[in-house]
Amino acid sequence: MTHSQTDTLKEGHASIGDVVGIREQTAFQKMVASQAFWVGIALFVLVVFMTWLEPSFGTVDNTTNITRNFAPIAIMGLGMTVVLITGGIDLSVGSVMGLVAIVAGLLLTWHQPWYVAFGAGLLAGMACGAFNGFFVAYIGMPSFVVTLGMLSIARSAAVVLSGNQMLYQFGPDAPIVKAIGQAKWPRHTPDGWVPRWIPELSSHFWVMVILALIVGFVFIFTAWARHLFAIGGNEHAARLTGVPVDRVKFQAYVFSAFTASIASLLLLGYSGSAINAMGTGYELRVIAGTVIGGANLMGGYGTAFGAVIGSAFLEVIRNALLMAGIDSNWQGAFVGAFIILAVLLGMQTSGKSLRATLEGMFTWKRK
Amino acid sequence: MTHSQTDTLKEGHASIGDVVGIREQTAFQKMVASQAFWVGIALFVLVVFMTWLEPSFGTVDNTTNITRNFAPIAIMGLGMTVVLITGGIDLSVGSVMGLVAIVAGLLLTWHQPWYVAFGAGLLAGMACGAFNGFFVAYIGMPSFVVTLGMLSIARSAAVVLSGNQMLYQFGPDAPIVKAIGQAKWPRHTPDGWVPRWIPELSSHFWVMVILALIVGFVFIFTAWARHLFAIGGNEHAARLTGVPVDRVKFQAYVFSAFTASIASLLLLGYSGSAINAMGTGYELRVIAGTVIGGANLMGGYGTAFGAVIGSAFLEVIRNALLMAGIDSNWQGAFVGAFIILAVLLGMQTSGKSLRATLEGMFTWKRK
Amino acid sequence: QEKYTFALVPKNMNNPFFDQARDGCKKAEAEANGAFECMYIGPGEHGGGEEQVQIVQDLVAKKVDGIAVAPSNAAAMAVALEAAKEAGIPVLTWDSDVLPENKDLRVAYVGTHNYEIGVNLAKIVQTIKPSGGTICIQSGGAAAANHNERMKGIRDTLAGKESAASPGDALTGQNGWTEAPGCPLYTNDDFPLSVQQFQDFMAKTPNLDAFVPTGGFPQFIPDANRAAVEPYKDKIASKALALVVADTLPVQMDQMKEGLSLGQVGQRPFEMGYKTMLALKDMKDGKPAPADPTYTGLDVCTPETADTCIAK
Amino acid sequence: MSVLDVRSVSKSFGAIRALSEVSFTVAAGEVVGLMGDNGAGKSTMVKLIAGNFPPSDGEIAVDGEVCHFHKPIEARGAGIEVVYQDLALADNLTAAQNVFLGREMKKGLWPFRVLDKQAMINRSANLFAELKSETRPRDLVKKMSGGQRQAVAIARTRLSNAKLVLMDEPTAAISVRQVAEVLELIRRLKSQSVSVMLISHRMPDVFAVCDRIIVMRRGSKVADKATENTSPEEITGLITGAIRDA
Amino acid sequence: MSVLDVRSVSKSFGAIRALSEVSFTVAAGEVVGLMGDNGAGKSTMVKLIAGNFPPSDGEIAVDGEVCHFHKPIEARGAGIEVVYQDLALADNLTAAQNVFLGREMKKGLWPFRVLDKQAMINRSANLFAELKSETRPRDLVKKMSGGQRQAVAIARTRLSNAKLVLMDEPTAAISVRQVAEVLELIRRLKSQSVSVMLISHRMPDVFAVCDRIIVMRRGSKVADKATENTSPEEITGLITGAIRDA
Ligand SMILES: Nc1ncnc2c1ncn2[C@@H]1O[C@H](COP(=O)(O)OP(=O)(O)OP(=O)(O)O)[C@@H](O)[C@H]1O
Ligand SMILES: Nc1ncnc2c1ncn2[C@@H]1O[C@H](COP(=O)(O)OP(=O)(O)OP(=O)(O)O)[C@@H](O)[C@H]1O
Ligand SMILES: O[C@@H]1[C@@H](O)[C@H](O)OC[C@H]1O
Ligand SMILES: [Mg+2]
Ligand SMILES: [Mg+2]
Repeated sequence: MTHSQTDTLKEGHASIGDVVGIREQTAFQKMVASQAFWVGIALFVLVVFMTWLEPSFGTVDNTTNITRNFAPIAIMGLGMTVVLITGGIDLSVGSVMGLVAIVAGLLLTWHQPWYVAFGAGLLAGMACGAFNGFFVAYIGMPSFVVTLGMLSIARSAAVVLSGNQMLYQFGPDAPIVKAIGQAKWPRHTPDGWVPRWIPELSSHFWVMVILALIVGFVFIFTAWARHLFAIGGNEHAARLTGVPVDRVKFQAYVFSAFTASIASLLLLGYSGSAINAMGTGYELRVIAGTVIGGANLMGGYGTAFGAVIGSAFLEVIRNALLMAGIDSNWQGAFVGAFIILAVLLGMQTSGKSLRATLEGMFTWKRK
Repeated sequence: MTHSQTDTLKEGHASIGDVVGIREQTAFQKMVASQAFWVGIALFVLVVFMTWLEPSFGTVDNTTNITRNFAPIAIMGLGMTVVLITGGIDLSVGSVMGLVAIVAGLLLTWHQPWYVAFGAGLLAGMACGAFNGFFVAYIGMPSFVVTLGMLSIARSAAVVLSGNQMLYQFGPDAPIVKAIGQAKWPRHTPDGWVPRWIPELSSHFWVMVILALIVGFVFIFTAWARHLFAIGGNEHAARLTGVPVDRVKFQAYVFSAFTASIASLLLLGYSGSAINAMGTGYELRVIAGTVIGGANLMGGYGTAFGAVIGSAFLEVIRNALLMAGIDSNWQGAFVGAFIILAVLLGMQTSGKSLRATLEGMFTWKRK
Repeated sequence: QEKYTFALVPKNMNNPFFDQARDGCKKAEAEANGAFECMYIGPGEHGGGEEQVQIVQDLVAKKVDGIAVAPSNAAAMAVALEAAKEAGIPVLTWDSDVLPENKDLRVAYVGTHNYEIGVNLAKIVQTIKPSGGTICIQSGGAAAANHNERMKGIRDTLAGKESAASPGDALTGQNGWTEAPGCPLYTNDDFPLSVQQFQDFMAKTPNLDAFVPTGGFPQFIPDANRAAVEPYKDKIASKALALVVADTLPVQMDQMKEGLSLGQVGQRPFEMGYKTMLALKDMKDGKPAPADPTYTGLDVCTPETADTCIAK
Repeated sequence: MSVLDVRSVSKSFGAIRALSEVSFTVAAGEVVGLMGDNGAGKSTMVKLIAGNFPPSDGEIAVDGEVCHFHKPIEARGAGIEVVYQDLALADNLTAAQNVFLGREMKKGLWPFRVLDKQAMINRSANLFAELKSETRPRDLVKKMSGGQRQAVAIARTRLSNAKLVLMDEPTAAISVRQVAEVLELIRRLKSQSVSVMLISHRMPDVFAVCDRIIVMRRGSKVADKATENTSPEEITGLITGAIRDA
Repeated sequence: MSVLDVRSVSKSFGAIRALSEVSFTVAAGEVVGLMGDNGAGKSTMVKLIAGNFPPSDGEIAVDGEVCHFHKPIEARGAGIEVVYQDLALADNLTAAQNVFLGREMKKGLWPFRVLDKQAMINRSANLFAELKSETRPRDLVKKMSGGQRQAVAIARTRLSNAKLVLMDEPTAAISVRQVAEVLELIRRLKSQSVSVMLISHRMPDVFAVCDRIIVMRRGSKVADKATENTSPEEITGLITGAIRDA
């Protein structure tokens, strides 16, 4: 240990400076390496192919349809992504939708103004999220168990509150509710200003776009998001370095419930009715969308873009198969195969192609 | 570094020997610390309470019922546990059930002998498992994505094969199929030898018991299981130390499909019909059962006993609520609450009680 | 002449009931000698009905030539049907209808009078148990409008007085009829669960007077149902237990003949699929639209009439 | 008054008694070495002081006040910085992100108060350069070499003006050159009258910077000696148990 | 003939060139030290030799035969044992289970060939005792101290009769006493004409056991000298770059 200060002189910081500036990947390389990018490519190819194959696919009307149909799933996907990043899961989103719709629907049938009804719905939904968050974050229970419990509880609450009725006589504010759920923008001539060939996009879609932009911004620019990722990467380390782990996790579940509530209210407005079965089974679709978009169930990775693109991909496949007139019995097989293929495509960029994998299968293996 | 061999003389190995014999926990302490144990306690309390509350609950007939009803879920839970331990998930089990039932059912309606039909069903099911295993283990895809794809594919295959018909005219071997699915043992007097107060237990239950014993044995005594756990704990390390990671993972998915196939064939025999919708939504029930029994979705932990006890718990709650005459609208709320409570009870043993948690909530936190 | 595409949209595709409608649809297609194609498509599972609305929207975008739909969520379906109307696509409803205020969105309803199913189920129960007793109704889903209608039919008939809205007012002694605690039971279309519920329930209430599923669920897994009902066969034979079930699929009729039920009230899904297709074809050809509603009729069966009750 | 006062603290994990009745103090500006065989309880001691878990028995006082830290963040709030033996890094974040984890630099005004990424990268680069470590601030920690990871954990403690820095084997993975820098850093801290507790198995390093050396064996303190009054040989004997007590 | 022959091997990770054209050989029974600054590429070299990933360029020969190990298990099959820097332990298994991971001892006859747990526990206990490490074979690795974990990783290499043992900083976390044992172990291996490649930042250790020292800087080999022809000072200079080449 004969070291001394003079070393510094001999080589100086400059030489270390040379090194610290290096980036292992440029932003472009990172993008190309991401699964969402490749699923996006697959989606694009599918859209081009379908437009060529089936003229009714590429119409403005169908575009309006598709963009509206996947928006609620994508909106929930944004919330789910936040939860998945922390290493958790939220199985209750579908049931929360049902509860929110019933709470808002009840108030509407009692002739309350729409904002009161929507506010109450949001509150009910976020209360479910707070319940989940409390037991997961502060009590430390596994998220799968807590949100599975909530899946049952919220659905049951919806059934009880609705008295098993479909609610649809929405009182004076019914037109506003309907307008919220069915609004489109931009409007075609003559009502509006845009020509026929530009699709009218639903309020669902625009809400999704705005939420995705906000979530994307948050993910990139805020300390909160950095804490989310740190928790998913190494919860213990995050705790030791002073990240408010419990609070952040709690907020993640509340946010997930919030997005489920928004989706529910949009669908409520769109369908003009509240049914306690709304959202049944959506949890799997939402998780599927986000995972196809590249979110990691083990935590630590996920993007807003991925949540949107994954949901869009699922919906476009469904729509495309119908448009192509594929026998309905076979559609499930195609959907399944496409899901696997899209993700497989995305994987080829992690440095290893399918061919190489097959070649090396019984010899060399990726990590 | 003036060390030398002579140290050994000064203190000898004996002093180190003192230390290496220490066990941090006895087998009993380990058991008491396990979630499955506490869920078992909760189950026991529930059973005692219900028997007291509602005489019809504790009857031999109801025991026969309950033990049969949860057995298929528990059987699949054993396979799921194996997959969960490796850190994976198998969403396709419900669909695999449907496919297996249809394949076996078709052959039966074509008047094939029962063993041919069952064999073909098993093969079809395990082919699905092999598909899952191949893409997860050898290609390295996320298990969620692959098995989600298979969920779609297998269901679609079942629908196509069945031609969307319910199959129930089972040809000459129908009685054997039925006997397999509906057999009971031991039989009461007069047919059998045991007195009335001993419940007759279904073939489903006995298959579950045998499988659980085998899986339990494998978990404790074989290198294969040790490799499963190592993969779930640190897949990379397992690979580096020469564990045949890919092969073991592959086998895990095949085994999960195998248990789903067995459950399917039992239900086929029991119900006397093959419906392509069989098992719809079971994936969540199976995973719920195993997780309630203490398996860890993040991998590295799970027991055969836990899979059985968790499934039993879910079924007993369902049955008990019905027996207690709880309004069916409210039942979901109770089921959800009980799931959360049972797991909460199990957690109290990790050194921290709920009270302490609540007290320390905004101050000190469990890891 | 161009070939038409008509879509037949069921509530869900994993129920043998709807398979029959599909068969009817395919038969009509075959008989039309290539004049139109039957496109059978619906959501995999029932759920809240949003997915079904999406599918109808897709069909409108695809510009099919006619749609026959069995709405899960009647109110929500109105939105899609409005789009169909705008696009000039003729629509029929079958199996279940849209809300009364949206009747102008479809040409006609072709299907069962669901309330009547309930009425007929109840009538059979009443002949078996004239003085009333405890009853348990087993339904499909808490939000399923058709099942709720049937439940209302049962309740109203037994109570002898009409309730304001479906699923009707619970029976609490009207006309001697009481619903057992914990009932109605909801199967959520899970067939094994429906059998389990029956077993559990009978274990708890062995003296139950009537058990009435508003759909065929338990009988769709015949051997399981046999095993579950067998112990009560004597009670059924002696008319101590009025087990009366909706629907009359062949597998169900077999079970009634074996003495495992005292009555079946069936619909004619095959005819729904068949008739809607022919009606759409007629409308396209400029012939008059079918009457609204067009009831496809019910088959009311008891063990005595088992061989003759089903209209062919 | 001593910065840290550990008063007959014990800690058990099930049947394992990791610490029994350990007491010692650390004065302001004092550098104390904590040595002992593997499993002697050194890291457990650090985690107790840093509030990772509570002692089974005994109490810990900081600046004369008994503290019951319930969370690590509270210990940091009291001016205690820690380099954990397992480094406590989030593998999916970059070096710079890890350095600033839990105390990110921000710019702009609420609600548009966003991360000042460039500033954090620059500051981290400086810290690494100070340690003479060729660690790239934008690299994911997952992909870094052992020594680079350790540099991140050390750099982290430099962000605040701590009054006590606990370093659990901070030089285990780093190279000769950086070891010298870390020792230099410890001396610098001392000169700013920051107290340091250094855990290390490297005898020369401990003797180079510590004022006092505490030796632990199987959970008990067996010696607490001023560096000038002892020798590496004696300490080695104490660690191994060849010398029973001192 | 040399046991290991590394022939102008390079390895890149994206824009990072971790190794460029490195060549060297290790003869039977030779103990070679590999030194270098943090991030110099030492661990990458070990991982390449052990078959964790393939080189971007160049080839590696074992016993004169060019090897393309596609999996770590193949390298082990060829007689190469490794102590990884990150130890490669499964946290949810016990010490004994980790030691025998991938080569469990069994007893009984098929199909009742079951794990011989007691034998594995005993053998592990012996190995730990040999290393003078107070490591309890039945403890979960998750709950062990840093040095105890390292002992597990070292013990693992003792199970087979390797011809080449790669040790990536095997003494980083262990205490004085165990360091001596590990050095002793290396000498014993040498005497059985097993080759050892030792990576360490501890100059005295390297000088104590190595026949030859290879120095790497930023991915390139800058020196390869017999121990008797060099000095700690020279090696330090080579590592830091104060001495450009040798
Ligand atoms: N969470 C835990 N559960 C059970 N035992 C533990 C736990 N943490 C530490 N121990 C045990 O406590 C003892 C002391 O561990 P500690 O990590 O403090 O040792 P150390 O002195 O830091 O050793 P090293 O020099 O190897 O880092 C060890 O025997 C260890 O196995
Ligand atoms: N998987 C990887 N992806 C990208 N870069 C990597 C990867 N593994 C190593 N590197 C980089 O390669 C270089 C060499 O790393 P390596 O681990 O071989 O260093 P080392 O000599 O072992 O250092 P130390 O003494 O700190 O352990 C480092 O700059 C490291 O960041
Ligand atoms: O009317 C149908 C009913 O009979 C069946 O059981 O389920 C679907 C319903 O729509
Ligand atoms: Mg330590
Ligand atoms: Mg290294």
